[in-house]
Amino acid sequence: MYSDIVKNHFANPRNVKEIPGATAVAEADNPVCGDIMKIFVNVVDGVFCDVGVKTRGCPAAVAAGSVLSEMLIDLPVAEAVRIETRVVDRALGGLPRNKQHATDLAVDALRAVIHQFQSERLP
Amino acid sequence: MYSDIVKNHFANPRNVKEIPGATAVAEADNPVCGDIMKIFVNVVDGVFCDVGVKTRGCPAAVAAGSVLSEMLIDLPVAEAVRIETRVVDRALGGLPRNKQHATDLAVDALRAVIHQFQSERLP
Amino acid sequence: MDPIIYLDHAATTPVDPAVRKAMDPWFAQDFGNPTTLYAHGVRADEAVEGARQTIAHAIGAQRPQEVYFTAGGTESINWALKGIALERVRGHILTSAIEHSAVRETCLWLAERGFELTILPVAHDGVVDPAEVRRALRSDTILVTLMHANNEIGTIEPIEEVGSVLTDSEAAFHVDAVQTVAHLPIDVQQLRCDLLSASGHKLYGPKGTGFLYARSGIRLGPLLHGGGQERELRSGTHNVPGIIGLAKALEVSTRLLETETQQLTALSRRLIDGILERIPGATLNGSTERRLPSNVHFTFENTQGEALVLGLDLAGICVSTGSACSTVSLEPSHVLKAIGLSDEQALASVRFTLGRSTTEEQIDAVLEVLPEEVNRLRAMSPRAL
Amino acid sequence: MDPIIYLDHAATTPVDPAVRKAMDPWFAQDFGNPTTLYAHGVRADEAVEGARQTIAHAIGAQRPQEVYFTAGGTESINWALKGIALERVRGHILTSAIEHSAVRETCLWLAERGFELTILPVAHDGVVDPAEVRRALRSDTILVTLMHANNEIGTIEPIEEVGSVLTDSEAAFHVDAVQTVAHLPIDVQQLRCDLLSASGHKLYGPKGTGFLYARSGIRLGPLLHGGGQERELRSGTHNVPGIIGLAKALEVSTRLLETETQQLTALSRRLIDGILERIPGATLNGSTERRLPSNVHFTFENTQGEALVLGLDLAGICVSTGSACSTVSLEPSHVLKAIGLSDEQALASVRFTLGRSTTEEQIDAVLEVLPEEVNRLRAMSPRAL
Ligand SMILES: Cc1ncc(COP(=O)(O)O)c(C=O)c1O
Ligand SMILES: Cc1ncc(COP(=O)(O)O)c(C=O)c1O
Repeated sequence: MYSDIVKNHFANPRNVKEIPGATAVAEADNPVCGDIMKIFVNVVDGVFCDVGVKTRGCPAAVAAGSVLSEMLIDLPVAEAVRIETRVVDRALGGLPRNKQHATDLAVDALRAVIHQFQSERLP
Repeated sequence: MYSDIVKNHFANPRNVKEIPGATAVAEADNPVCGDIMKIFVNVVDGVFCDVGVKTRGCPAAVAAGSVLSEMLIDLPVAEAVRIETRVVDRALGGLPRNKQHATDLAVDALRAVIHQFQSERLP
Repeated sequence: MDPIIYLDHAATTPVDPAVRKAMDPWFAQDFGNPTTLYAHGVRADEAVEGARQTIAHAIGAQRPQEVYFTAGGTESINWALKGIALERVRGHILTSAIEHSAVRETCLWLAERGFELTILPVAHDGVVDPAEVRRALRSDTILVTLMHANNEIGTIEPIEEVGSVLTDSEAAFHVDAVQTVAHLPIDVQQLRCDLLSASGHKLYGPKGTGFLYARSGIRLGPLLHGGGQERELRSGTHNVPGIIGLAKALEVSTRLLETETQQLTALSRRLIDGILERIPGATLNGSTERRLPSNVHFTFENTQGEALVLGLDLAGICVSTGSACSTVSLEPSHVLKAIGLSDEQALASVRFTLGRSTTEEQIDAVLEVLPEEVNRLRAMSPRAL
Repeated sequence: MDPIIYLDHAATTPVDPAVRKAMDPWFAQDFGNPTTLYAHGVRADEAVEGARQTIAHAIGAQRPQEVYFTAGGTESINWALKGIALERVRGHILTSAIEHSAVRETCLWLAERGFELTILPVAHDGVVDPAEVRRALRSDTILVTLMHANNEIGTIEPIEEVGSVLTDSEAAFHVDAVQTVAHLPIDVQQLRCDLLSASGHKLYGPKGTGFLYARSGIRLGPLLHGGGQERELRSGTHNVPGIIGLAKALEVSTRLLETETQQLTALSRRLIDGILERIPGATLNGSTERRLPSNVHFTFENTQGEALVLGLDLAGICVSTGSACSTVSLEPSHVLKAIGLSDEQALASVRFTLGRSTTEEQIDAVLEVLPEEVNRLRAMSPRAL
């Protein structure tokens, strides 16, 4: 059912941590299945230099958060804006059809944290 | 499905013959399944001294005719009148539920031949 | 095993050794429920999906998802017919006079529940005329259901031609292919059908298995409601060993199809010719050209079918009479009456259906025993031939 | 076989070795169709009737003819409910909020088709109150359907008491006993039910088998129309090996029932106590007294069920979440919601169902791995316990 990549990320999720005093923090949730994902980012010179992800959710959600965190590190925020669900899905080796909500959750959390970061910078 | 007695009578039916110049001859048929049975009897002093049965029908019908013919030989006509379907059924070791029409056929043929014999004797 | 001569393959077939072997690990080893999340169940799920692909491929389905697993031909047929009809609430249904009772009784049940039913006659050889289908078709016809080949007399129906007649109709076209899947080449695109039913035990697969092909997009309700297996259309825990066995059986049969067709054609020819040569008052029923290679069906005048069956059985030969699927009824077969036989003729008929293990020696043995048995019965009969 | 720890016996069970052995000769050797006339088929017929007697005896049926063979629990249930309802055209149906989806979806389908449906609530422990049944009963109630024990939380329902409530009612009483036949003593006279459904693969029998008990005299229409097998009520060629296997499985289970109940009670007690001792924020769902000996069902706060299932799977432990019969749906189980769990709690729940091969060592292994996995997930969660 799950690809080996998903299982690997689920068993050993990357960057599971809170970042005290992070540049931005945001959370997203899926009201249908109750999954929640919280992303912490430190941004330096417009680049994600540190990322933490905490997830409570199904294995696909955990894996999506984990693989997203790997993608983000060292990525300019301007490029992260372009990350869509199918990018995350591809990075996971494909999710089962009824698990697309997991990549939705990760991308929602990403958008939220970018929004948070950008609104903080506004005057 | 069929008792060994039925199979034995079907495989080796007794008294399959026509009796030329028989005292009485009669036929019965089952309009539903098309089986027919013809009985020939010679009666001497009110006793069946020879019986012939010809049947076209299912194994149960063939066996019923055969076992009936055995019962009849040396039996007084007055006693044969009392032969009912369950007597034939018992002699066959019991027929399957949907095969009762076979004993009906045999008893119909018997009644017909007795009737034939009796009406011949009338003035 | 008794050294019996089994000539009743249209009633059921033995499970092929390769099929048994394929089923084996799924009973007690990889016994997981395919809808579970853990690897043990996922393995079963993958095997089930593999089986679906095998079957889809064998019948020319466009996608594996068009194949749904059931517990047999009767379930597939009931599902197809009721799933189409009850979903549409009202309408007209078209079928033939020689359908298997699974189709016939389901249609009659639907007729009781307000659907209108037309039962088309067939010719003496059992063939349905596509022109008759065209004439009977109505604007409110929701369903046309015909068999691919008849289980009693072996007549192969002009399904493709009927499919063409139906191309502009809204009616769903269901084909009862229980007697033909694995026995004739099957391509659902060529047949132009929307639904097709098959049964595992008629093709050397396990009893209690079957499938329904349903073209994507067709509006079909479920017959079995519940856990939502088979894409919400056929609930119930998957019979994993059965499904694996069914697919393997179809795979094996597809591989053997050509050779087997040749063998069966020759063997049934031998049986037919032998009977005609040796037994007076014997008439072959059904069609000479449009006939299943395995089917031989005769009326032996002035005999009785069941008596012949038992007579041959006592000699170790298994054949059948009537619809072969039910011994409950005494009445003559509706199929034989539909092709014009009298009750008497219908009741004096016997079906021989050859199969994978049938040999020339067996046919010759039958040709020894059968004439004797026919003669024996005729000698017992109060009628002359 | 992998050295897995299988704790999902409520989803399905492996086929017992004695069952396999009993099925063996019926695949390719004595493969005859039981409705045929020759000895080869008669042998199969006799075996099928023997199986019917075994089952009738095991459940306290008055006559073997009250037992009908089906292809599984879902079919038995669909048949019972539709066979009662469609035969009566209109009326009121009474069921509970925690039924298996086979009952639930069938009732909802009937409700769409004009039948009136009352769904009774249950208490926090999942028990239906017989007094509620009495209150909900109407003069036009045609059917009451309740499960004997719940497949998720293992609650055993007061069927006998409901049966008493119904003695003066015209309503047919159907019991979904899929989780209890062979696992609890079953006596249809004591339960006072008219219909009872069971499934083979839940009791170490083959998948794709089941039976329906229907008290003589009950007015029940067929679900599968066709050849008229099973006394005109369930058509389709008999799955002979499956039927033999089902009966054998019930025979074996009945013999083992007492010992097994003791073992399972002790083992599930050990698992429950161990979890409560080692894992904070863990709540046992269901009833403490009225509980299947094999069932352990917990909510682990601030975790996610499917993640626990996969986490345990990676450690070789098979457990399940949700209804375990369908992974299709994302929604929280209707059963857990009916006993008052929030969506969040429902989605943080896991079911362990023990079985014949479960050992103390396995339970202890679970008690090692499970707390670690719960902790791991909690450490990943953005919420505190
Ligand atoms: C043409 C045809 N349709 C349907 C069926 C029913 O199949 P099953 O008995 O496997 O359910 C049969 C066999 O009995 C058949 O020959
Ligand atoms: C209580 C209950 N009823 C019905 C069913 C359906 O049985 P099956 O899947 O064998 O058709 C199940 C099992 O899934 C069950 O647990």
